[in-house]
Order: sequence, then structure tokens, then C-alpha cells
Amino acid sequence: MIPIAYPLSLAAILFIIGIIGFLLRKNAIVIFMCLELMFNAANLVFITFSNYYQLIDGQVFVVFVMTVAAAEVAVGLALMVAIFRTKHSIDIDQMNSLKG
Amino acid sequence: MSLNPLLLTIAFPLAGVVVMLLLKAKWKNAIRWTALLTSLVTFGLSLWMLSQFNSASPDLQFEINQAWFSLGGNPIGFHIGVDGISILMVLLTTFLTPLAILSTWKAVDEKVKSFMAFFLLLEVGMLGVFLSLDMVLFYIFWEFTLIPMYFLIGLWGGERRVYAAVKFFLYTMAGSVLMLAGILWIGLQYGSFNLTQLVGSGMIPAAAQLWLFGAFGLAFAIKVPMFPLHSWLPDAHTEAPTAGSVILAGVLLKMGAYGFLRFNLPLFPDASIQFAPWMAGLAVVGIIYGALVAYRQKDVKKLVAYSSISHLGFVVLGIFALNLQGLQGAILQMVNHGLSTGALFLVVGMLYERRHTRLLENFGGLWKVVPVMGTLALITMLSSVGLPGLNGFVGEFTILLGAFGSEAIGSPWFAGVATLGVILAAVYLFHMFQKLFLGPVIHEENQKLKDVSVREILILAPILLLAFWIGLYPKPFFMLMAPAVEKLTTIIQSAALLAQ
Amino acid sequence: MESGLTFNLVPWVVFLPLIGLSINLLFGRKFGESFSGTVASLATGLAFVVSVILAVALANHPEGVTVPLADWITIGSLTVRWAFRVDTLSVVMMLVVSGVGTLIHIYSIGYMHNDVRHNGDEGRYTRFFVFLNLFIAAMMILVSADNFLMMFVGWEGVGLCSYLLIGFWFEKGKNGTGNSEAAKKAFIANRIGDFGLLIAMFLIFVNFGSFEFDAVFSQAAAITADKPGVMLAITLFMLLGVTGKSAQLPLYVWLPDAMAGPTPVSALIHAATMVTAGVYLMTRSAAFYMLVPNAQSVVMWVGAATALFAATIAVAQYDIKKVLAYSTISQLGFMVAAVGMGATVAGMFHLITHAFFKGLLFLAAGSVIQGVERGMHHGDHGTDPQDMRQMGGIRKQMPVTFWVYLIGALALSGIAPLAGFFSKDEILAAAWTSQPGIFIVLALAAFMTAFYMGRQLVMVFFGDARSEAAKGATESKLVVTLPLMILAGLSVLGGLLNLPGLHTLEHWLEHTLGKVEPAHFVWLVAGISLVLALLGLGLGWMIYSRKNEKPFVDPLKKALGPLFTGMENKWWVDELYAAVILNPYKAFAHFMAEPVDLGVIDRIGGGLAAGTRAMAEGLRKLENGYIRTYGLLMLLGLTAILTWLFLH
Amino acid sequence: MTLNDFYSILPAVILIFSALVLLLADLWLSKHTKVVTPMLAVLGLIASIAASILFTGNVENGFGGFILVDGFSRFLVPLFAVTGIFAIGMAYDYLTRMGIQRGEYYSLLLFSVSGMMLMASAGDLVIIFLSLELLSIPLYILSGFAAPKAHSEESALKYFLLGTFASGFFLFGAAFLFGAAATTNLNGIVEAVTSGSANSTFLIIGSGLLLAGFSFKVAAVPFHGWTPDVYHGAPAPVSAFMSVGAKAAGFAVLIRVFSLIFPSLAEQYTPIFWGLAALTMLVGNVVAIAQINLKRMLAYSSIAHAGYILMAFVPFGDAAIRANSVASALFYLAGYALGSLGAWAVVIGMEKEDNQGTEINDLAGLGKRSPLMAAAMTVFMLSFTGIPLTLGFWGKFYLFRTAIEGGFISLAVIGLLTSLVSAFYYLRVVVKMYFQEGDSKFHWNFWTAAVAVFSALVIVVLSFIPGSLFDLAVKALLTGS
Repeated sequence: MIPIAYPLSLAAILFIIGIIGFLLRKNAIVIFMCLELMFNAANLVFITFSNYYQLIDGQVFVVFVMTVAAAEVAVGLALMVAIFRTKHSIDIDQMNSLKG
Repeated sequence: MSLNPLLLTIAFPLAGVVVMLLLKAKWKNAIRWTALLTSLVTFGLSLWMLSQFNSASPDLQFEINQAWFSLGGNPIGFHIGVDGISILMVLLTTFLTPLAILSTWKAVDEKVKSFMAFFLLLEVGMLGVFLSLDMVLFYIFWEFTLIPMYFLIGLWGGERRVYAAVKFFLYTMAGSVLMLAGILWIGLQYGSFNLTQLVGSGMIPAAAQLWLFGAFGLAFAIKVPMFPLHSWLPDAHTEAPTAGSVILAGVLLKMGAYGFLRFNLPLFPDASIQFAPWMAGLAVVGIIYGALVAYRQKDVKKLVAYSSISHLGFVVLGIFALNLQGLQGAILQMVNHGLSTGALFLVVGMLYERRHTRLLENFGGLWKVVPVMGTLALITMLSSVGLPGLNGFVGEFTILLGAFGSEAIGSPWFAGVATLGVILAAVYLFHMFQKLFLGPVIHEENQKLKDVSVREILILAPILLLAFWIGLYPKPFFMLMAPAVEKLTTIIQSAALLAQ
Repeated sequence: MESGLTFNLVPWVVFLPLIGLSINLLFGRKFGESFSGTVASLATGLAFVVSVILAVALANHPEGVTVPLADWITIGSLTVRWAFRVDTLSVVMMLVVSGVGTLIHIYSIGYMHNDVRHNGDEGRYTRFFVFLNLFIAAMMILVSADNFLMMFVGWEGVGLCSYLLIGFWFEKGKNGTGNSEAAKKAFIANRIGDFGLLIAMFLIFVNFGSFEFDAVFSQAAAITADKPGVMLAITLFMLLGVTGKSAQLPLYVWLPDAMAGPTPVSALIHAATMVTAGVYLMTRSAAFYMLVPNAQSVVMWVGAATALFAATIAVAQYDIKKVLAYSTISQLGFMVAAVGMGATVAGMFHLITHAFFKGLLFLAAGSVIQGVERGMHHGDHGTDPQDMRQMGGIRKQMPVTFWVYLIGALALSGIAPLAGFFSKDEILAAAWTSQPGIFIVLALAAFMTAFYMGRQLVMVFFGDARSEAAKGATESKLVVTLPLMILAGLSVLGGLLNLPGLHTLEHWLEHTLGKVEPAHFVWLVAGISLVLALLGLGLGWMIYSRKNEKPFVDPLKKALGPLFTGMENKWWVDELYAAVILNPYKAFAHFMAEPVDLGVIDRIGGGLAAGTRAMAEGLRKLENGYIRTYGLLMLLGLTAILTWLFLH
Repeated sequence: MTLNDFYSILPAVILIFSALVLLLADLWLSKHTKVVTPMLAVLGLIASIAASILFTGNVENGFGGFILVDGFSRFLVPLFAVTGIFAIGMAYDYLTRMGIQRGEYYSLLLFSVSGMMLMASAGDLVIIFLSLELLSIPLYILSGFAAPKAHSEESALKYFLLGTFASGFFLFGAAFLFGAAATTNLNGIVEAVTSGSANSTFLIIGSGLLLAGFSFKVAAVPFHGWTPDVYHGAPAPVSAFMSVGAKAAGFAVLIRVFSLIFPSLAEQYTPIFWGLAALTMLVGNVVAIAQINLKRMLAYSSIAHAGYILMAFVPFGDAAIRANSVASALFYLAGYALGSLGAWAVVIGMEKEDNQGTEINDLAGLGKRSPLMAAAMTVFMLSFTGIPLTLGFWGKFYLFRTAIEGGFISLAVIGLLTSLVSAFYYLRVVVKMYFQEGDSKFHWNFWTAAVAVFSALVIVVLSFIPGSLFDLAVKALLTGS
């Protein structure tokens, strides 16, 4: 069995990549993909521990997460489509009319 | 309980408000009469309270201690009562309110209904402050008075009324937030917000007294106001409508001084002794400073406002003399200041109603045009200047005498310098009287001013009569407060003895 | 018992004038001038009658009594009563106040009739008598009080009346505000003195535990032995009060300006009675001063210096009342010096005679002024009816006034056997025996007194009229001249009160003041003083009776040069005070009001608010609308939390 | 599944069912009978309150600890439902005026409320995650409900992206908690922590990430960035709903999770909460001063109030104070909820069809034109400031008392001073309404006005008899604490 640190490190790296992507990218869809990356990093952690403890709980959690993520995708993409219709762009840097 | 004079006095103005709410806003005179009658009956009720009051007893009387609710084991009660100190404040409040209402007869013609409602609510708040014996209840009334006063200034005030109203609100609140912290701390430490249980129990250790004194003292010092926390006052006084200024100067400022008497002295006697020289020092600075600044004001109301700072300095000096003369003088001076400064504001209001200006330079020589008003103003001014035979002198003299020999203050220099304030008071007040009433009539508009009406005489006469009474025969007033003040000094002395 | 009942009349010396003023307040305007004048005069006259009754009763019981009326202030150990003291000293003062007061009231009936018309407000006639009665009441409180605090009531009360009466024509004077400014100046100068008196009273109470004369004075010796510094402080602070009320150096400056009041006021308040209150106070407190020689010498030097200083200014004044005003200051200096030397009786004696002849001089001056006013053409604004340079030769038009004036002037100059001779001589004699320095100063002052009176007599009454108005002056009516004649009589005979050898006043007062060794009548002193007086008068006559060119130029101006300019300009004391005290005070007050109060203190709150607002604007920049900023903030928050957790 | 299990989630179930019914019913309703939809929604909410009161009495947990029913949830569940009712009451007229009257609003709202309810009684990280999403996803949509209005869309996107970002934090943290305790059940985690079997590194990472996730929901600084923009851009009733419901739900879960885990980590966490509370009070109140838009001001005000509520939580580590800590937070929350809903109702009435009219300046003269609304608004502002004779005063009173009881006097002083700062901007609203002339107009609608007036009345009346509400809050103890 590989040490637990390996998958955890991988998950951490994925999570951080997700965060960095979230902070740096302009395209809303890419940002959303980064968020998915963060979710999946979490999923990886769940799976790792689930395996480590030989417990089913973590895997159950992952199923829920994936379901919810799908719902989020639905809502998120719908939103972005709506925005693209009005603004012809989903560049989040143009989304700063509300501030102060 | 059903016939408790305190409850009736404090609740009656509310009844007036309810009646007024039923009246149509356009029935201005009916509303005015309702307000006036309400306040007069309230005054009558407070006189009835006085007649029932046992002035030989130092204790709180007509106490009501009704459980309200309890919070985390701390019961909070509707606990009110009156003693020789607060009864004078109550009487001052109920006495000045009808006069102030009467002064608005012509001056307030817009939104009369709200004005009168706020005014009576203000009276309830002030009475509540003076009668509360539960710290939380006190705080509620204390803060509550802000609201009607805020609107009185903001809605019926002068040009810079908004600025003044907000400033008034924020300054007062700045002081009271720390007081709330202090109240909560005491309640938590000693399981009670009940003043009668806390006073004299000697429970609060000297170290804690120091910061508590500061927390409470800041609230009261801002309200008094003591130098250098006074800058809300000139604006609030100047911008408030006449009746508001009268109540503000007459009663609201006394809440601060009363707070010192009711809370700081009996609850924190060790700290009071320790801080006495500092408080006295600030008071003396206030006396001189207020007098100096008052002298250079161009606006009469501002002048009177700064004179309040000077006069209230005497009150604080007397309080922190921590002896009988100082304290009794201070309490009497609280009444005196209410009367004389109230009357000064009334006179200024009468001038303003006639000329719509308050600048000194727009007046002059009015004694020739309006001789009766001139005479009334003169007596008012003399009462404020502390002329013997009038009320101000008795208060100031006893305060200075008390402060001069005060062990707590520790040096006669404080009183000595404060006595200079007597000269300076003459400087600014005679300056004011001269600019208003003496000299030639330089402005054509002033030639045709009308002299005081019967209503205006009715407003000023009771105040001036009282001023003479206190000046010539203050004994009943001193007798009324003496037992309670003696009790207070006993607390302080025993604390001083314990500390040694 | 019987005299006990009589003594109980004493509150009426206060009540009667109060009743008078109340009647006048309520009905005076309705019933007209003669009613007001009569009521007021009657009230004062009755007070005089009461005083006489008291004096008679006192003759049998000279030890005097205290008549309590009511408690005033009672706090703890502090008890102050409204209580009257009937003793030989207080009754003497009552007699002087009500006696001279009554005469001046009567005089005012006539004088004010003209004055209100001259000044163009007839409605103010009653007000004058109200104020005058109020003054009598306050003065009676002052002299009859049994304790310091009640005395202080009168003390400030007379100050108020002085204020009101100086400013009686408040719309007149220089620039229309001159009179009211003068009134204010008087009150504030007096308040400065009152400050001293207040401090003295605090010291008295703290150390003696009482304000009552008997209780205080009986302990004086013990306290002095115990705390000599305290007694020195008390006496000197009290002296500050005296310099205010009795117009001594350095607070005398208000008195000359006080001449802005109608002339009866100058006579009553600013010559005969109120200004002597300081002398009365020190006489009353002689028990203190006796014990503190240092204070005594300060007092006598202040008095003597004032006497001389004021006399030099009087020499160079042109206003008929100003001369008398400076003369009053000077004479008060004599009295203060006398008290300082311990010659309290001499001081009191001079106080009484001075009340007669100075009252007379002022009233007569008033008669002259109104005579000149009557001589003025309608619409004549060029003539100042008080300017002696525009007078001259009036003795022909106003013979009665001239004669009484002459008597007053001679009495003031100290010509035997008029009243002033004896009283002044007693002071000089006291100085001769113990204080040669003081003697020289006072003698010089006495000489100058005679000189300026001679100068005034000549300028007003002799020579040729120097203006049309003076030429047309007419004699006053009987209601005005009658009091003058009575006062003239008193000025002549006043010396009898305390004739050398008899010492009536001395024996009368010793019941109150204790045995005071009367100064021996020294022939040499009497001679010197008489010679000086004659010399002064003669010199005045010589210099001023010479033909003078028009416009009038004072012959001394050439002779004395800058010295005269100094005297003429009152040694620039007013200007000095303005430069050293008034203007700095104004500037300081202004500094406090604007740079400090509005600039600093008022900005504390505003500054805090502005600071918070600036902080708000700064923090607001974080909220820039970019999602990544918010995300970054969250990340920073998370990092902070995790870092903290790992570190702890 | 026992009956108890069913009862434990009954309120939420009712709402979800109602939401589904609404979706269907709305299809059948003609334009003129649209008013039925909100009515049905309100009925659903009332039914859910009734269910929470009637059927959860002796239920302690459901689904083997997945759902916890205790005083805490019993306090919050009706609060959420009432929030929902208010949000419907003030929305109807607004949506019509803005031309976005669609039945989905109500069903989405019900979904969200059900998520909140589950959140308040969640006993497992899974349930927390699910309810978090259940409450959030409808809110993302609701924020964009006014699409194609740019502001609404922008706010929806911001909320969506940042909300998901925060969910990521939460999820990652939950995973590590699972790693630390080998269970996702809260009580199980507690046992692991107290028995010391939990891996402390994982525990720290997990709990820290969790805290970050929750802080986002309650809008604590520095996790607050989204709040002003979203509240500003979203349709006003949605902002109102968010400012109360979402925040309360965030606090519900924050309190529940940390009250369980916290005691053993008190030493590390007390300073963190201290800092969060202080920072939130400071930034929220200070930046609010600079606002000219009412919506943004209310947003910052809501941030500031989150700081106050966090303050109650600071002394949680002290077992003796724990009950007061929770109770004062809940009490304050209740007072804040009423004030915020009422104030938003006034804003809703002020907003014009072109989204103008919500600047503070637009309130000028309201005192003259709509005295009732102005009076109500004054009550809310005074209550927010903490002036006596409002519920807000008692809230602050209790809150500061708790902080002082825990010995956090300096924090209480920060709280007191920042409430002084807050007086500055709350008063400005009063100043505008009463002391300045203007032609402001309140679009009168009975229901919107009723929300405001009712809230104001409750705030004032309850301030005279706060005892019962205190008792209710004190009873709202958490199981296991």
C-alpha cells in the first residue's frame, strides 16, 4: 500500500492548483473548472481516507459531492450562458460594475 | 402601589401622549393645551410627591421594585425610588417642562403634534433617569432621552440643526457605551443591577473602582459636559429650538451631574476620593475656559451655552469636594443653573421670535424699547452671574466654600482659581447684557419690538420668583437634600477610613 | 426689654426702602413724578427715623445686640443667618446712609425732573427712585449685617445699584455706549475686589468655622498666634475687596468713569456712602488688622499712595465732576490710610464729614450743571455742561449754589473750623505720631486738595463766563437748594462730632471697636495742615484768577509741561490697563474661543469622524468588484487561520 | 426509517414538497391568478412551522444522528420559516413591478429555506454539505433572477463562483476531518477528538478549512467580499432573504460544528474567533460609513452584525458561559433578523422600476411622505444601533454581557465603540428621512408595508417584554453541549 501522504499530497497540489487557477484565470468557465478541481481534490482525500480506514463513509460522501457538483454545473453554466447573452463575454474582469 | 406618586408622575406624560395621538394634527391649540395641561398635572403630581415625602429620612422612598425579567441569573427590575437628591431633580424637570411648553406657543407652529409628543416623551425619559434605581433601567432611560431630543433638535432646530443633532447623539452615545460595559461588569460580578444592594456594600474592590469610575465618569462627564468633552454642547444648544435649549440646559445636563452623585460617588467611593483632585482640576479648567470662550461669542445662544460649561464646572467642583457644603451646594446649583440658564434661553428665544436673529451685533439698546423684558432679562442675568440675594450665589458660594476646605481635593488653590470664574462670569454676562439691552438702538428694526406678553411674563415669573426664593431662603431646599447627602458623605468617609 | 423691642425695629431699615421701591414699581408710573419722588424719599426718611430711634436706644445699651431674622444657609457646620447687628458702628453708618440718602432723595425730586427731560425719556423718572431705594436697602444690609456673608449681599447689592445707576442713561455717553461701558467697568472692577473678599471669607470660614462677627473676631488672636500666614492672607485679600469698592489703587479706575451716572448718584453712591463701604469693612474688621502689622502697613501705604496719586490727577481735570471724583478717591485714600494706621475712629470721622461735604459738592455741582444746561440755547450741542473751561462767573447767576459750594470746598480743603479740618487733622495727627512717611504723603495730598478746590472754585464761579451757556445759567429751585443748604450746615458743623478733647464719636464707637487711644490734638499738625490748605487755595486763586485767553488753556500746562500732560491724562492708567490686562484678556479669550475651542477641541470629534471616514474610504478600496480580490482575501484569511493553528 | 426520523426532517420535507407543488401549480395558473403561488408558498411555510412545533417535541435525532433535533434547531427552524414568509410578503409587489413575477421565485425560496432548516439540525458533515448546497444553489439562481439586468447577473455570478470556492474550502476541510476522526458524524468526531484518537494535524487543517467555509456564509471579514456586491445586485427581496436566512444558517452550522469540536480546541480557536469578530465589527461598520447606496450600506451593516454575533461565540470555550453564548447569539440573530427584514422591506418599497431610488439620498423627505414607513425605518436603525426600547438594544446588551462574562472586556469595548461608529451611518438614514426635504416615494403595497410595520412593532413591543424571548434563546441548547 502506498503511504497515505502520497495521495494526500496529490490532493493538496490539486487543491492549490484549483485555488491558483481560481485567482488567476479570467474566463468564468475555466474558473469553474478550477473549482471542480478543488472539489475533486477533496474527493481524493475522502477516497484516500476511506481506503485508509477501510470505511465506506468517505466514498458515500464522494458520490454526494459528485451529484451536487453536477447540479452546480447545471446552474453555473446556465448562468454563464445568460451572461454571455447580455454581455457577449464571460470574462470575469468585466464583472466589476458592483464595487465599493 | 396603585397610588404611588412616582409611578403616577412618570406615567402621566405618557397618558398625555396617548391623548394627543388621538387628536388631529391640525387641532394645534388643542394639542398645545393637552401638552400644557399634561405637564402641569405632572408638576402637580410631583408636588404631591413632595408633600408625601419624608424629608427627614435619608432613605429612598416610594420605592417600587417590580421584577421585570431575568437574564443569566441577573434579575432586571423596574426599580424606582426617590430620595432627597433626586426629588429636587424631579421637581426641576416637572417645573421646567410646562414653562418650556408654554414658550413654544407661538414659536412652534409646524408639526405641533410630534413636537409635543416628543417633548412629553422627553419628560418621561428624564424623570426615569432621575428615579431609576436599577442600573439597566437607568441606562435605558438615559439612552432613551437621546431620541426625543435628537428629533427636537433635528426637526425644529436652526440652520445647522442636523449637524448639531447628530453631534449631540454621537457624543452622548460615545460616553454611554463604556458605561454599559461598566454596568454589565458590575452586574456580572455582583449578580445584581440593583443600586440599593450595591451601594455601601463595599463589594467593589478599589482596583476595579478605578476603571469603573472612568467608564461611568466618561458618560457623565460628556453629559455635564466637562472640559474638554463639551464641544457637542454649543452646537446643540444653539441649534435646538428654545424649549429644547431650556430643557437641554435645564435638565439634560443635570443628568450627568446626577449620575456622578448617584453612581460614581456611592458605588466607587475609593476611586472618587482618588480622582477628586483630577475631577476638580478639570472642573476648574472648565469654569475658566467656559467663561473665556463665552466672552468671545457673537451668537447669544452660544454665549449662554459656553456659560453652561462654566457653571457646570462649579457643580462638578462641588461634587468632588466630597463634603457636605460642596455636595449640597452642587445639588442646589444644579437646580439654580436649570432655572437661570433656562430663563436665559427663554429670553433669548423671545428675542429670536421677534427679530429672527441671535447675533449680538443685531441688538443693542433694547431696554429702552422693551423695558419689562429688559428688567426680566437683567434679573435672569444677575441670577446667572451669582449676585447675592439670588439663587446662583447661594449655590456657587457653598460650592466654593466646600471646595476650599475640601480634604479630598486637598488644596484651596482649586477653589481659589475657580473663584476667578466669578469675575469672568461678570465679564461675559454683563458684556452680553450690554450688547443686547444697553447702549443706543442702532438698528431701525429694533425700534418697534413688542414688549413681553402676558404669556411670556407667565413663563419667566415663576422662574424668577424661585430664583429669589432660593437666593433669600434656600433653607427648605437644603433641608430636603441634607439627609440624603449626609448619607452619601458617610459612605465616602467610611471608604476613606477603610482605605487608611 | 424695652430697648430689646426697639432694636427689633432694625430690619425696617432694609424693609422700608424695599417697600418704597415696591410701591414705585407697581404704581410709580401711574401716579407720576411727585408721587414717586415722595414715596422714595419718605421710605428713606423713615429709615432715617428708625436709625435715629436705634441710636437713641443704643445710647442706653451701647453694647448693642444681634437681631436674627431667619436662617439663610444651613449645611452641616455652616450656618448663616439673616441677622442684623445693632451697635454703635453700624448705627453710625445707618444714620449717614439714610440721612444723607434722604437729602439726596429730596434733591433728586427736583434734579431728576430736569434730568429726564434733558435726556429725553420722562418715563425713566420712577425707575431712578426704584434704583435709589434699592441702593439704600442694599447699603443698609451691608452696614447692618451680623456676619460677613450677609454683609457681602449688601456689598454686591450696592455694586449692582451702582451699575444700574451709572448706566441709568445707558444709551448715552461716548458713542452711545460710554455710560453702559462705564457701568460695566464699575461692576467688573468691583467684582475683582469681591473676588478678594470671597477668598477672605473662605479663609475665615475654614479657619474660624463661622461667618459671624462676634465668633470670628473673638478667635482672631488665637488664630493669629497659630497661623499668622492665614491672617495675613485674610487681611490682604480683604484689602483687595476694599480697593475695589472704595476705589483705591489699583482698582480705582472705575470711579471716575462712574460719573456717567446722574449727579445725585455720584453724590450718594460714589461719594457719600457706597465707596466708603470698604472703610467700614476694615473698621469692622479692625480686630484683624490690629493683629497683622504687615497688613496694616500695606493698607496705609495703599491709602496714602491713592490719596496723593488721585489728587495729582484731580489737579488737571476739566470736568467738574471728574475733579470731585478724583478728590473722592483721594479722600478715601485718607480714610484707608487712617484705618491702616489703626486710627479707625479718625477714619470713620472722616468718612462721616466726607459724606457731608462731598455729598454737598456733588449735589452743588449738579446744580451748576443743570444751571448751565438751562443756559444752553435750544439745539446747542457744542457746550459740555460739565466742562469747567466753559464756565466761569457763575456765582452771580447761582448765588445759593455758589455759597454752599464754597462751604463744601473749604470743608474739603480743611479750613478750620469746618468739618473737614477736624477729621483730616485727626488722620494727619495719627500719622504724625507714628508714621512720618505717611504724614508727608498725606500732607502733600492735602495741599493739592486745597489747590484743586481753589482752581475749581475760580474756574466755575469767578472771572467771566467763558460760554453763552454759563452766561445764561440760572439758579435751581428750592427742592434742589434746600438739601444743599442742610448739607452745607452739616459740613460746617460736622466737626463737632468728634471735637478734640470731647471725642464724642470716639466714645460712641469704643463700645464696638474697643478702646482706641485718640490721637492727641497736635497744634503743630493743625497749623501745618491749615497753612497747607490756605496755601493751596491761595495758589489756586492766584493762578486761575488771572485773565485767560479763549479757548481756555490751563496755566499750569506751560509751567509743568509733561508733568501736567501726565496728570491731565490720568497718568495713562486706563491705557495701561487696556494694554496690560484688557486687550491681553480679549486676545486670550479669542485665542481660546477660536484656535483652541473651534480649532482643536471642536475638531477632536470631527477629526475622529474624519479619521474613521478616511479609514472607510481606504478599506473600501479592497472592495474593488473583482472576484479574484475577494477570493484572495478569503485565501489570506484561510492562510492566517491555518498558520495560527499550526503555530499554537 | 422510523416515524421519528420522518418527524425530524418533516419541516424541510413539507417545504420541498410544497416547492414541487408550486412548480407544477405555477404552470397551470393564468397571469391573473399568479397571486395563488405566493399564497401556497406561505401556506407551506406555515405548515412547516406547525410541523416543527407539533411533531418534533420528543424527537432528539433522526437517521441515526444524521439529523439532530434540539432547542437550537427548534429555535431556528421557525425563524427560517418566518424569514421565508417575510421574503415572500415583500417580494410579490416588487417582482410584479420589476416585471419578474415568476412562480420559480417562490419554489426556489422554499428549497432554500428547507436547506437552511436542514442546516440547523445537521448532525453529519454529509448533511451539512448537502444542506449547504441546497440552500445555496437556489440563492445563486435567485440572485440572477432579474436577468438580463446586468447587476443581477453579475451578482449571481459572483455569488456562485465565490460560494463554490467556499464550498471547496468546506469540502476539503470536511475530508480532512473525516481523515482525522474516521467518521463524518459530528458526535463521532467529538468523541475522537476528546479521546485523543484524532490526528491533530488533520484536525487542524480540517477545522480551519471548515471555519473558512462557514465564515463565507456568515460574511465574516475577510470572507465577506461578496456580500456588498451580491446584496447590491440581487433583487432586493432576495438580498433581504440572504441577509437573514443565509447568514442565520451559516451561524447555525458554525455554532453547531464548533460548539461540538470547539471545547477541546478552545485554546487555539478563541483568539481566532476574537480576531474574526473584531475585524468583522470594525470593517463592517467602518466601511458602511462610506456607502451612499442603501443596499450596500445594509450589506455592510449585515457584515458588522455578523461580527457582533461572532463575539458571542468567542467565550464559548468556557463551559460556564456556553449556554449564554449560544443564547445571546440566537437572541441577537432574532433581533437582527427582524430589523434587517424590515429595513429591506422599506428599501424594496423605495426601489424604482429602473433600479434607482435606493441611494440614501433618495430617502430625503420620507418622513413627510410616508410617515409610517419612515417611523418603521427609524425603529430598525435604532435597533441596529442598539438604542433602548428596541430589540437590538437587548441583543447587544446580552451579547456584551456574554463577552464580558467571558472576560473579553476589550472585545466588548471594540464592539461598543464600533456600535458608536454604526450610529453614525444609521443616523444618517434618519437624518435623510426627517431632516431633509425631498420627493422620495414609497411604493405603497400592503404586504411590503406590513412586513416593515410588523417587524417594527415586534422590535418595540418585545423590547418591553424581552424575558420570554430570552428564555426561548436560553432553552435553545445544543445537544451534546
